[in-house]
Amino acid sequence: MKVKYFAWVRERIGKAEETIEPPADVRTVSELIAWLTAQGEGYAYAFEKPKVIRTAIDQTHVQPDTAISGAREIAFFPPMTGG
Amino acid sequence: MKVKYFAWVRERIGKAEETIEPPADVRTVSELIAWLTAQGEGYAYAFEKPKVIRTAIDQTHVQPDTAISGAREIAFFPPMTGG
Amino acid sequence: MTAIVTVRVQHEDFDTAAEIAALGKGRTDIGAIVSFSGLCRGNDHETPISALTLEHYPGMAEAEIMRHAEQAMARWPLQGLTVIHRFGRITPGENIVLVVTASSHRQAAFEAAEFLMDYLKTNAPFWKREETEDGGSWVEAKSHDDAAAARWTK
Amino acid sequence: MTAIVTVRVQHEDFDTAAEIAALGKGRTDIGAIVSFSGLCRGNDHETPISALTLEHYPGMAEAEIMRHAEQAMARWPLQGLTVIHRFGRITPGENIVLVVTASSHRQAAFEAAEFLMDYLKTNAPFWKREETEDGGSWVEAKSHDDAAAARWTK
Repeated sequence: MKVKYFAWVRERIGKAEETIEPPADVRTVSELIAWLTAQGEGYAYAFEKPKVIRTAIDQTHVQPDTAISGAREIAFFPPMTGG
Repeated sequence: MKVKYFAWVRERIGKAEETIEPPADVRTVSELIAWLTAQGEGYAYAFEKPKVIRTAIDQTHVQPDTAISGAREIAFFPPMTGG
Repeated sequence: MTAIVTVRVQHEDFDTAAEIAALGKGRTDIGAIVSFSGLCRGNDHETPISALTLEHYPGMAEAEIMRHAEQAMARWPLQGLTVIHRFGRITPGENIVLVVTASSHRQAAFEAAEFLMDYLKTNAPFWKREETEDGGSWVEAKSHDDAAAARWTK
Repeated sequence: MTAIVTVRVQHEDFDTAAEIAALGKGRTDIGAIVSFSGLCRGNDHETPISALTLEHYPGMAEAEIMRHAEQAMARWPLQGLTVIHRFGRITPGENIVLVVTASSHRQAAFEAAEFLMDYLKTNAPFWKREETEDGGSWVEAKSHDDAAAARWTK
Protein backbone atom coordinates (compact mmCIF):
# COMPACT_ATOMS: atom_id res chain seq x y z
CA MET A 1 0.00 0.00 0.00
CA LYS A 2 1.00 3.59 -0.62
CA VAL A 3 1.78 5.74 2.40
CA LYS A 4 2.00 9.54 2.40
CA TYR A 5 3.50 11.84 5.02
CA PHE A 6 2.83 15.55 5.46
CA ALA A 7 4.36 18.51 7.32
CA TRP A 8 6.71 17.56 10.20
CA VAL A 9 5.82 13.87 9.87
CA ARG A 10 7.22 14.08 6.34
CA GLU A 11 10.29 16.03 7.48
CA ARG A 12 11.11 13.64 10.30
CA ILE A 13 10.76 10.52 8.13
CA GLY A 14 12.60 12.25 5.32
CA LYS A 15 10.26 11.34 2.50
CA ALA A 16 6.82 12.41 1.23
CA GLU A 17 5.61 8.96 0.21
CA GLU A 18 6.59 5.34 -0.13
CA THR A 19 5.11 1.90 -0.76
CA ILE A 20 5.10 -0.42 2.24
CA GLU A 21 4.18 -4.06 2.85
CA PRO A 22 3.36 -4.52 6.51
CA PRO A 23 2.84 -8.10 7.78
CA ALA A 24 -0.70 -9.51 7.84
CA ASP A 25 -1.06 -9.13 11.62
CA VAL A 26 -0.93 -5.32 11.26
CA ARG A 27 -4.68 -4.73 11.03
CA THR A 28 -5.49 -1.23 12.36
CA VAL A 29 -4.19 2.30 11.98
CA SER A 30 -2.59 2.19 15.44
CA GLU A 31 -0.96 -1.17 14.70
CA LEU A 32 0.43 0.27 11.49
CA ILE A 33 1.82 3.28 13.38
CA ALA A 34 3.49 0.90 15.87
CA TRP A 35 4.98 -1.13 13.00
CA LEU A 36 6.24 2.01 11.22
CA THR A 37 7.78 3.30 14.48
CA ALA A 38 10.12 0.27 14.40
CA GLN A 39 11.30 0.99 10.82
CA GLY A 40 14.06 3.40 11.80
CA GLU A 41 15.05 6.50 13.71
CA GLY A 42 13.14 8.99 11.54
CA TYR A 43 9.96 6.92 11.91
CA ALA A 44 10.43 6.65 15.67
CA TYR A 45 10.81 10.44 15.86
CA ALA A 46 7.80 11.12 13.61
CA PHE A 47 5.53 8.81 15.62
CA GLU A 48 6.98 9.47 19.09
CA LYS A 49 3.62 10.83 20.24
CA PRO A 50 1.17 8.58 18.35
CA LYS A 51 -1.88 10.30 19.87
CA VAL A 52 -0.99 13.52 18.08
CA ILE A 53 -0.85 11.87 14.64
CA ARG A 54 -3.89 12.16 12.36
CA THR A 55 -4.57 9.55 9.70
CA ALA A 56 -6.53 9.47 6.46
CA ILE A 57 -7.34 6.31 4.49
CA ASP A 58 -8.09 6.94 0.85
CA GLN A 59 -8.34 10.65 1.61
CA THR A 60 -10.89 10.31 4.41
CA HIS A 61 -10.14 11.02 8.08
CA VAL A 62 -10.10 7.80 10.16
CA GLN A 63 -9.58 6.81 13.81
CA PRO A 64 -6.70 4.78 15.34
CA ASP A 65 -8.89 1.64 15.55
CA THR A 66 -9.98 1.79 11.88
CA ALA A 67 -9.01 -1.33 9.92
CA ILE A 68 -6.49 -0.78 7.15
CA SER A 69 -7.48 -3.74 4.96
CA GLY A 70 -8.34 -2.68 1.42
CA ALA A 71 -6.66 0.72 1.80
CA ARG A 72 -4.89 1.97 -1.31
CA GLU A 73 -3.44 5.13 0.25
CA ILE A 74 -2.81 5.88 3.91
CA ALA A 75 -1.65 9.34 4.97
CA PHE A 76 -0.14 10.42 8.29
CA PHE A 77 0.08 14.04 9.37
CA PRO A 78 0.05 16.45 12.34
CA PRO A 79 -3.10 18.28 13.47
CA MET A 80 -4.19 20.55 10.65
CA THR A 81 -3.57 24.29 10.70
CA GLY A 82 -5.26 25.63 7.58
CA GLY A 83 -7.67 28.53 7.25
CA MET B 1 -39.74 73.53 19.56
CA LYS B 2 -39.13 71.88 16.23
CA VAL B 3 -40.85 68.56 15.56
CA LYS B 4 -39.93 66.10 12.80
CA TYR B 5 -41.91 63.17 11.47
CA PHE B 6 -40.61 60.22 9.48
CA ALA B 7 -42.00 57.39 7.32
CA TRP B 8 -45.72 56.69 7.85
CA VAL B 9 -45.92 59.11 10.76
CA ARG B 10 -44.87 61.82 8.30
CA GLU B 11 -47.33 60.59 5.64
CA ARG B 12 -50.29 60.46 8.04
CA ILE B 13 -49.64 63.92 9.47
CA GLY B 14 -48.92 65.25 5.99
CA LYS B 15 -45.75 67.15 6.81
CA ALA B 16 -42.11 66.38 7.52
CA GLU B 17 -41.58 69.03 10.18
CA GLU B 18 -43.15 71.94 11.97
CA THR B 19 -42.67 74.23 14.93
CA ILE B 20 -45.05 73.68 17.83
CA GLU B 21 -45.75 75.41 21.14
CA PRO B 22 -47.38 72.94 23.48
CA PRO B 23 -48.76 74.29 26.80
CA ALA B 24 -46.49 74.20 29.85
CA ASP B 25 -48.31 71.22 31.42
CA VAL B 26 -47.11 68.98 28.56
CA ARG B 27 -43.98 67.67 30.25
CA THR B 28 -43.08 64.24 28.88
CA VAL B 29 -42.87 62.53 25.50
CA SER B 30 -46.11 60.64 26.12
CA GLU B 31 -47.88 63.83 27.19
CA LEU B 32 -46.66 65.51 23.99
CA ILE B 33 -47.96 62.58 21.91
CA ALA B 34 -51.34 62.89 23.65
CA TRP B 35 -51.42 66.63 22.97
CA LEU B 36 -50.44 66.17 19.28
CA THR B 37 -53.13 63.47 18.89
CA ALA B 38 -55.73 66.16 19.58
CA GLN B 39 -54.38 68.52 16.88
CA GLY B 40 -56.34 66.98 14.01
CA GLU B 41 -57.34 63.89 12.10
CA GLY B 42 -53.89 63.20 10.58
CA TYR B 43 -52.28 63.47 14.02
CA ALA B 44 -54.87 61.16 15.54
CA TYR B 45 -54.22 58.62 12.77
CA ALA B 46 -50.41 58.87 13.11
CA PHE B 47 -50.53 58.41 16.89
CA GLU B 48 -53.45 55.95 17.06
CA LYS B 49 -51.13 53.32 18.57
CA PRO B 50 -48.82 55.44 20.73
CA LYS B 51 -46.89 52.39 21.99
CA VAL B 52 -45.61 51.74 18.47
CA ILE B 53 -44.19 55.25 18.07
CA ARG B 54 -40.47 55.80 18.68
CA THR B 55 -39.16 59.19 19.74
CA ALA B 56 -35.81 60.96 19.57
CA ILE B 57 -34.95 64.18 21.39
CA ASP B 58 -32.07 66.10 19.81
CA GLN B 59 -31.25 63.03 17.74
CA THR B 60 -31.04 60.59 20.65
CA HIS B 61 -33.55 57.79 21.29
CA VAL B 62 -35.70 58.47 24.36
CA GLN B 63 -38.49 56.76 26.34
CA PRO B 64 -42.16 57.85 26.70
CA ASP B 65 -41.53 59.15 30.22
CA THR B 66 -38.55 61.31 29.19
CA ALA B 67 -39.02 65.02 29.96
CA ILE B 68 -39.18 67.28 26.90
CA SER B 69 -37.99 70.46 28.61
CA GLY B 70 -35.00 71.98 26.88
CA ALA B 71 -35.50 69.94 23.71
CA ARG B 72 -34.65 71.76 20.51
CA GLU B 73 -35.80 69.00 18.12
CA ILE B 74 -38.19 66.14 18.79
CA ALA B 75 -38.71 63.43 16.15
CA PHE B 76 -41.47 60.83 15.95
CA PHE B 77 -41.19 57.74 13.78
CA PRO B 78 -42.23 54.08 13.39
CA PRO B 79 -39.94 51.19 14.45
CA MET B 80 -36.82 51.36 12.32
CA THR B 81 -36.25 49.02 9.38
CA GLY B 82 -32.79 49.81 8.08
CA GLY B 83 -29.94 47.46 7.33
CA MET C 1 -1.00 50.65 14.19
CA THR C 2 -4.07 52.77 14.30
CA ALA C 3 -7.62 51.57 13.85
CA ILE C 4 -9.64 53.28 11.15
CA VAL C 5 -13.38 53.84 11.59
CA THR C 6 -15.38 55.02 8.60
CA VAL C 7 -19.12 55.74 8.63
CA ARG C 8 -20.95 57.01 5.56
CA VAL C 9 -24.65 57.60 4.89
CA GLN C 10 -25.16 58.32 1.23
CA HIS C 11 -27.45 57.84 -1.74
CA GLU C 12 -24.67 56.75 -4.11
CA ASP C 13 -23.74 53.11 -4.48
CA PHE C 14 -20.48 51.91 -2.90
CA ASP C 15 -17.71 49.60 -4.04
CA THR C 16 -17.49 46.68 -1.62
CA ALA C 17 -14.17 45.58 -3.08
CA ALA C 18 -12.59 48.99 -2.67
CA GLU C 19 -13.79 49.24 0.93
CA ILE C 20 -12.33 45.82 1.82
CA ALA C 21 -9.07 46.70 0.06
CA ALA C 22 -8.89 50.06 1.86
CA LEU C 23 -9.00 48.40 5.29
CA GLY C 24 -6.29 45.86 4.48
CA LYS C 25 -4.02 48.04 2.38
CA GLY C 26 -0.36 48.22 3.32
CA ARG C 27 -0.89 46.41 6.63
CA THR C 28 0.48 43.08 7.82
CA ASP C 29 -1.21 42.99 11.22
CA ILE C 30 -4.70 42.06 10.02
CA GLY C 31 -5.54 38.36 10.05
CA ALA C 32 -9.23 38.47 9.17
CA ILE C 33 -11.55 40.74 7.21
CA VAL C 34 -15.30 40.08 7.31
CA SER C 35 -17.63 41.94 5.00
CA PHE C 36 -21.41 41.95 5.03
CA SER C 37 -23.31 43.32 2.04
CA GLY C 38 -27.06 43.79 2.34
CA LEU C 39 -28.79 43.76 -1.04
CA CYS C 40 -32.25 44.80 -2.23
CA ARG C 41 -34.28 41.67 -2.98
CA GLY C 42 -36.97 41.61 -5.63
CA ASN C 43 -38.96 38.70 -4.24
CA ASP C 44 -39.52 39.37 -0.58
CA HIS C 45 -43.19 38.46 -0.73
CA GLU C 46 -45.66 37.07 -3.27
CA THR C 47 -45.79 40.45 -5.01
CA PRO C 48 -42.51 41.31 -6.75
CA ILE C 49 -40.86 44.50 -5.53
CA SER C 50 -39.84 47.00 -8.20
CA ALA C 51 -37.80 49.15 -5.78
CA LEU C 52 -37.20 50.11 -2.18
CA THR C 53 -37.16 53.68 -0.97
CA LEU C 54 -35.08 54.22 2.14
CA GLU C 55 -35.97 57.25 4.23
CA HIS C 56 -33.55 58.31 6.94
CA TYR C 57 -33.08 60.92 9.66
CA PRO C 58 -30.15 63.00 8.42
CA GLY C 59 -27.68 63.79 11.17
CA MET C 60 -29.08 61.28 13.64
CA ALA C 61 -28.37 58.37 11.25
CA GLU C 62 -24.67 59.20 10.96
CA ALA C 63 -24.29 59.97 14.68
CA GLU C 64 -26.09 56.81 15.79
CA ILE C 65 -24.10 54.55 13.48
CA MET C 66 -20.84 56.17 14.62
CA ARG C 67 -21.84 55.66 18.25
CA HIS C 68 -22.37 51.94 17.60
CA ALA C 69 -19.18 51.68 15.55
CA GLU C 70 -17.34 53.06 18.58
CA GLN C 71 -19.08 50.53 20.83
CA ALA C 72 -17.88 47.76 18.51
CA MET C 73 -14.33 49.14 18.60
CA ALA C 74 -14.43 49.13 22.41
CA ARG C 75 -15.89 45.65 22.63
CA TRP C 76 -13.76 43.75 20.10
CA PRO C 77 -10.07 44.05 19.19
CA LEU C 78 -10.66 45.57 15.76
CA GLN C 79 -8.08 47.13 13.51
CA GLY C 80 -10.59 48.75 11.21
CA LEU C 81 -14.32 49.13 10.71
CA THR C 82 -16.35 50.56 7.83
CA VAL C 83 -20.12 51.07 7.76
CA ILE C 84 -21.91 52.49 4.73
CA HIS C 85 -25.71 52.80 4.55
CA ARG C 86 -27.52 54.08 1.49
CA PHE C 87 -30.79 56.01 1.36
CA GLY C 88 -33.19 56.94 -1.43
CA ARG C 89 -34.54 54.71 -4.19
CA ILE C 90 -32.75 51.37 -4.60
CA THR C 91 -33.72 48.68 -7.12
CA PRO C 92 -33.48 44.87 -6.73
CA GLY C 93 -29.94 43.52 -6.89
CA GLU C 94 -28.46 46.84 -5.70
CA ASN C 95 -26.48 47.34 -2.49
CA ILE C 96 -28.21 48.77 0.58
CA VAL C 97 -25.66 48.44 3.35
CA LEU C 98 -22.06 47.40 3.92
CA VAL C 99 -20.20 46.50 7.09
CA VAL C 100 -16.52 45.58 6.93
CA THR C 101 -14.52 44.59 10.02
CA ALA C 102 -10.80 43.86 10.26
CA SER C 103 -9.10 42.11 13.16
CA SER C 104 -6.21 39.86 14.07
CA HIS C 105 -8.75 37.20 14.96
CA ARG C 106 -11.65 35.86 12.98
CA GLN C 107 -14.12 35.57 15.84
CA ALA C 108 -13.81 39.27 16.67
CA ALA C 109 -14.30 40.23 13.02
CA PHE C 110 -17.40 38.02 12.67
CA GLU C 111 -19.00 39.09 15.96
CA ALA C 112 -18.46 42.80 15.40
CA ALA C 113 -19.99 42.60 11.91
CA GLU C 114 -23.04 40.73 13.25
CA PHE C 115 -23.42 43.19 16.12
CA LEU C 116 -23.42 46.16 13.74
CA MET C 117 -25.87 44.53 11.32
CA ASP C 118 -28.25 43.63 14.17
CA TYR C 119 -28.03 47.22 15.35
CA LEU C 120 -28.62 48.69 11.88
CA LYS C 121 -31.69 46.49 11.38
CA THR C 122 -33.39 47.61 14.58
CA ASN C 123 -32.11 50.94 15.85
CA ALA C 124 -30.58 53.01 13.08
CA PRO C 125 -33.08 55.68 11.94
CA PHE C 126 -33.88 54.29 8.47
CA TRP C 127 -37.26 53.20 7.15
CA LYS C 128 -37.86 51.05 4.08
CA ARG C 129 -40.83 51.50 1.79
CA GLU C 130 -41.46 48.81 -0.83
CA GLU C 131 -42.68 49.77 -4.27
CA THR C 132 -44.87 47.14 -5.95
CA GLU C 133 -47.28 46.98 -8.90
CA ASP C 134 -50.24 47.76 -6.62
CA GLY C 135 -48.53 50.76 -5.03
CA GLY C 136 -46.34 50.31 -2.03
CA SER C 137 -46.12 49.89 1.70
CA TRP C 138 -43.77 50.53 4.60
CA VAL C 139 -41.79 47.49 5.67
CA GLU C 140 -42.77 46.34 9.17
CA ALA C 141 -40.14 45.78 11.83
CA LYS C 142 -39.48 42.10 12.48
CA SER C 143 -39.49 40.68 16.00
CA HIS C 144 -36.68 38.26 15.13
CA ASP C 145 -34.51 41.28 14.34
CA ASP C 146 -35.24 42.68 17.79
CA ALA C 147 -34.35 39.32 19.31
CA ALA C 148 -31.08 39.23 17.36
CA ALA C 149 -30.18 42.73 18.56
CA ALA C 150 -31.06 41.88 22.17
CA ARG C 151 -28.39 39.17 22.39
CA TRP C 152 -25.64 41.82 22.47
CA THR C 153 -26.98 43.47 25.61
CA LYS C 154 -26.39 40.31 27.67
CA MET D 1 -32.77 29.93 -8.93
CA THR D 2 -29.90 27.56 -8.57
CA ALA D 3 -27.26 27.64 -5.86
CA ILE D 4 -23.68 27.81 -7.01
CA VAL D 5 -20.94 26.06 -5.01
CA THR D 6 -17.35 26.80 -5.94
CA VAL D 7 -14.31 25.23 -4.25
CA ARG D 8 -10.77 26.00 -5.36
CA VAL D 9 -7.40 25.01 -3.91
CA GLN D 10 -4.67 26.94 -5.67
CA HIS D 11 -1.32 28.65 -5.27
CA GLU D 12 -2.37 31.80 -7.17
CA ASP D 13 -3.88 34.72 -5.32
CA PHE D 14 -7.61 35.36 -5.70
CA ASP D 15 -9.73 38.46 -6.19
CA THR D 16 -12.13 38.79 -3.26
CA ALA D 17 -14.13 41.48 -5.05
CA ALA D 18 -14.61 39.38 -8.17
CA GLU D 19 -15.73 36.37 -6.12
CA ILE D 20 -18.31 38.44 -4.21
CA ALA D 21 -19.53 39.98 -7.47
CA ALA D 22 -19.75 36.56 -9.14
CA LEU D 23 -22.13 35.26 -6.47
CA GLY D 24 -24.45 38.25 -6.66
CA LYS D 25 -24.34 38.91 -10.38
CA GLY D 26 -27.64 39.18 -12.23
CA ARG D 27 -29.65 37.94 -9.26
CA THR D 28 -32.34 39.70 -7.25
CA ASP D 29 -33.05 36.92 -4.75
CA ILE D 30 -29.96 37.39 -2.57
CA GLY D 31 -30.39 39.58 0.50
CA ALA D 32 -27.04 39.07 2.20
CA ILE D 33 -23.50 38.29 1.15
CA VAL D 34 -20.88 37.60 3.83
CA SER D 35 -17.23 37.31 2.92
CA PHE D 36 -14.36 36.21 5.11
CA SER D 37 -10.78 36.84 4.01
CA GLY D 38 -7.97 35.25 5.99
CA LEU D 39 -4.68 37.11 5.58
CA CYS D 40 -1.08 36.28 6.37
CA ARG D 41 0.06 38.30 9.39
CA GLY D 42 3.65 39.36 9.86
CA ASN D 43 3.50 39.83 13.61
CA ASP D 44 1.96 36.67 15.04
CA HIS D 45 4.64 36.33 17.72
CA GLU D 46 7.59 38.31 19.04
CA THR D 47 9.68 37.22 16.05
CA PRO D 48 8.44 38.79 12.81
CA ILE D 49 7.35 36.29 10.15
CA SER D 50 8.83 36.78 6.70
CA ALA D 51 6.48 34.25 5.05
CA LEU D 52 4.17 31.29 5.57
CA THR D 53 4.45 28.10 3.57
CA LEU D 54 1.21 26.17 3.32
CA GLU D 55 1.51 22.47 2.61
CA HIS D 56 -1.61 20.59 1.62
CA TYR D 57 -2.82 17.11 0.70
CA PRO D 58 -3.76 17.43 -2.99
CA GLY D 59 -7.01 15.69 -3.81
CA MET D 60 -8.11 15.29 -0.20
CA ALA D 61 -8.06 19.05 0.40
CA GLU D 62 -10.48 19.75 -2.46
CA ALA D 63 -12.71 16.76 -1.62
CA GLU D 64 -12.90 17.58 2.10
CA ILE D 65 -13.69 21.24 1.53
CA MET D 66 -16.38 20.30 -1.00
CA ARG D 67 -17.89 17.85 1.47
CA HIS D 68 -18.13 20.60 4.08
CA ALA D 69 -19.45 23.09 1.54
CA GLU D 70 -22.24 20.62 0.81
CA GLN D 71 -22.91 20.23 4.53
CA ALA D 72 -23.25 24.01 4.77
CA MET D 73 -25.64 24.03 1.78
CA ALA D 74 -27.78 21.37 3.47
CA ARG D 75 -27.76 23.11 6.85
CA TRP D 76 -28.45 26.73 5.83
CA PRO D 77 -30.66 28.21 3.07
CA LEU D 78 -27.78 29.41 0.92
CA GLN D 79 -27.98 30.67 -2.64
CA GLY D 80 -24.27 30.48 -3.26
CA LEU D 81 -21.04 29.52 -1.58
CA THR D 82 -17.42 30.00 -2.61
CA VAL D 83 -14.36 28.64 -0.80
CA ILE D 84 -10.82 29.29 -2.02
CA HIS D 85 -7.74 28.12 -0.12
CA ARG D 86 -4.22 28.90 -1.24
CA PHE D 87 -1.11 26.76 -0.74
CA GLY D 88 2.62 27.38 -1.18
CA ARG D 89 4.62 30.40 -0.02
CA ILE D 90 2.57 33.41 1.09
CA THR D 91 4.01 36.65 2.46
CA PRO D 92 2.53 38.98 5.13
CA GLY D 93 -0.46 40.99 3.91
CA GLU D 94 -1.34 38.40 1.26
CA ASN D 95 -4.58 36.42 1.13
CA ILE D 96 -4.65 32.84 2.45
CA VAL D 97 -8.29 31.85 2.37
CA LEU D 98 -11.66 33.18 1.23
CA VAL D 99 -15.19 32.10 2.13
CA VAL D 100 -18.17 33.87 0.56
CA THR D 101 -21.76 32.96 1.39
CA ALA D 102 -24.95 34.31 -0.17
CA SER D 103 -28.43 33.94 1.30
CA SER D 104 -31.80 35.62 1.56
CA HIS D 105 -31.14 36.05 5.26
CA ARG D 106 -28.14 37.47 7.04
CA GLN D 107 -28.03 34.99 9.90
CA ALA D 108 -27.68 32.05 7.49
CA ALA D 109 -24.92 33.80 5.57
CA PHE D 110 -22.98 34.65 8.75
CA GLU D 111 -23.36 31.21 10.33
CA ALA D 112 -22.40 29.27 7.21
CA ALA D 113 -19.26 31.40 6.75
CA GLU D 114 -18.25 30.87 10.40
CA PHE D 115 -18.93 27.12 10.16
CA LEU D 116 -16.71 26.80 7.08
CA MET D 117 -13.90 28.86 8.60
CA ASP D 118 -13.99 26.81 11.82
CA TYR D 119 -13.82 23.67 9.71
CA LEU D 120 -10.94 24.93 7.55
CA LYS D 121 -8.93 25.87 10.65
CA THR D 122 -9.17 22.43 12.22
CA ASN D 123 -9.97 19.71 9.70
CA ALA D 124 -8.95 20.68 6.19
CA PRO D 125 -5.61 19.00 5.32
CA PHE D 126 -3.39 22.10 5.26
CA TRP D 127 -0.33 22.77 7.41
CA LYS D 128 1.30 26.16 7.95
CA ARG D 129 5.05 26.58 8.41
CA GLU D 130 6.29 29.99 9.52
CA GLU D 131 9.50 31.41 8.12
CA THR D 132 11.42 33.69 10.49
CA GLU D 133 14.92 35.14 10.73
CA ASP D 134 16.08 32.22 12.88
CA GLY D 135 14.69 29.61 10.50
CA GLY D 136 11.14 28.45 10.79
CA SER D 137 8.66 26.19 12.54
CA TRP D 138 5.37 24.44 11.97
CA VAL D 139 2.37 26.27 13.38
CA GLU D 140 0.77 24.35 16.24
CA ALA D 141 -2.93 23.61 16.22
CA LYS D 142 -4.86 25.81 18.68
CA SER D 143 -7.27 24.33 21.18
CA HIS D 144 -9.61 27.33 20.84
CA ASP D 145 -9.96 26.49 17.14
CA ASP D 146 -11.03 22.95 18.07
CA ALA D 147 -13.52 24.39 20.54
CA ALA D 148 -14.91 26.73 17.88
CA ALA D 149 -15.33 23.83 15.45
CA ALA D 150 -17.00 21.63 18.08
CA ARG D 151 -19.93 24.05 18.51
CA TRP D 152 -21.32 23.02 15.10
CA THR D 153 -21.67 19.36 16.09
CA LYS D 154 -24.19 20.21 18.85
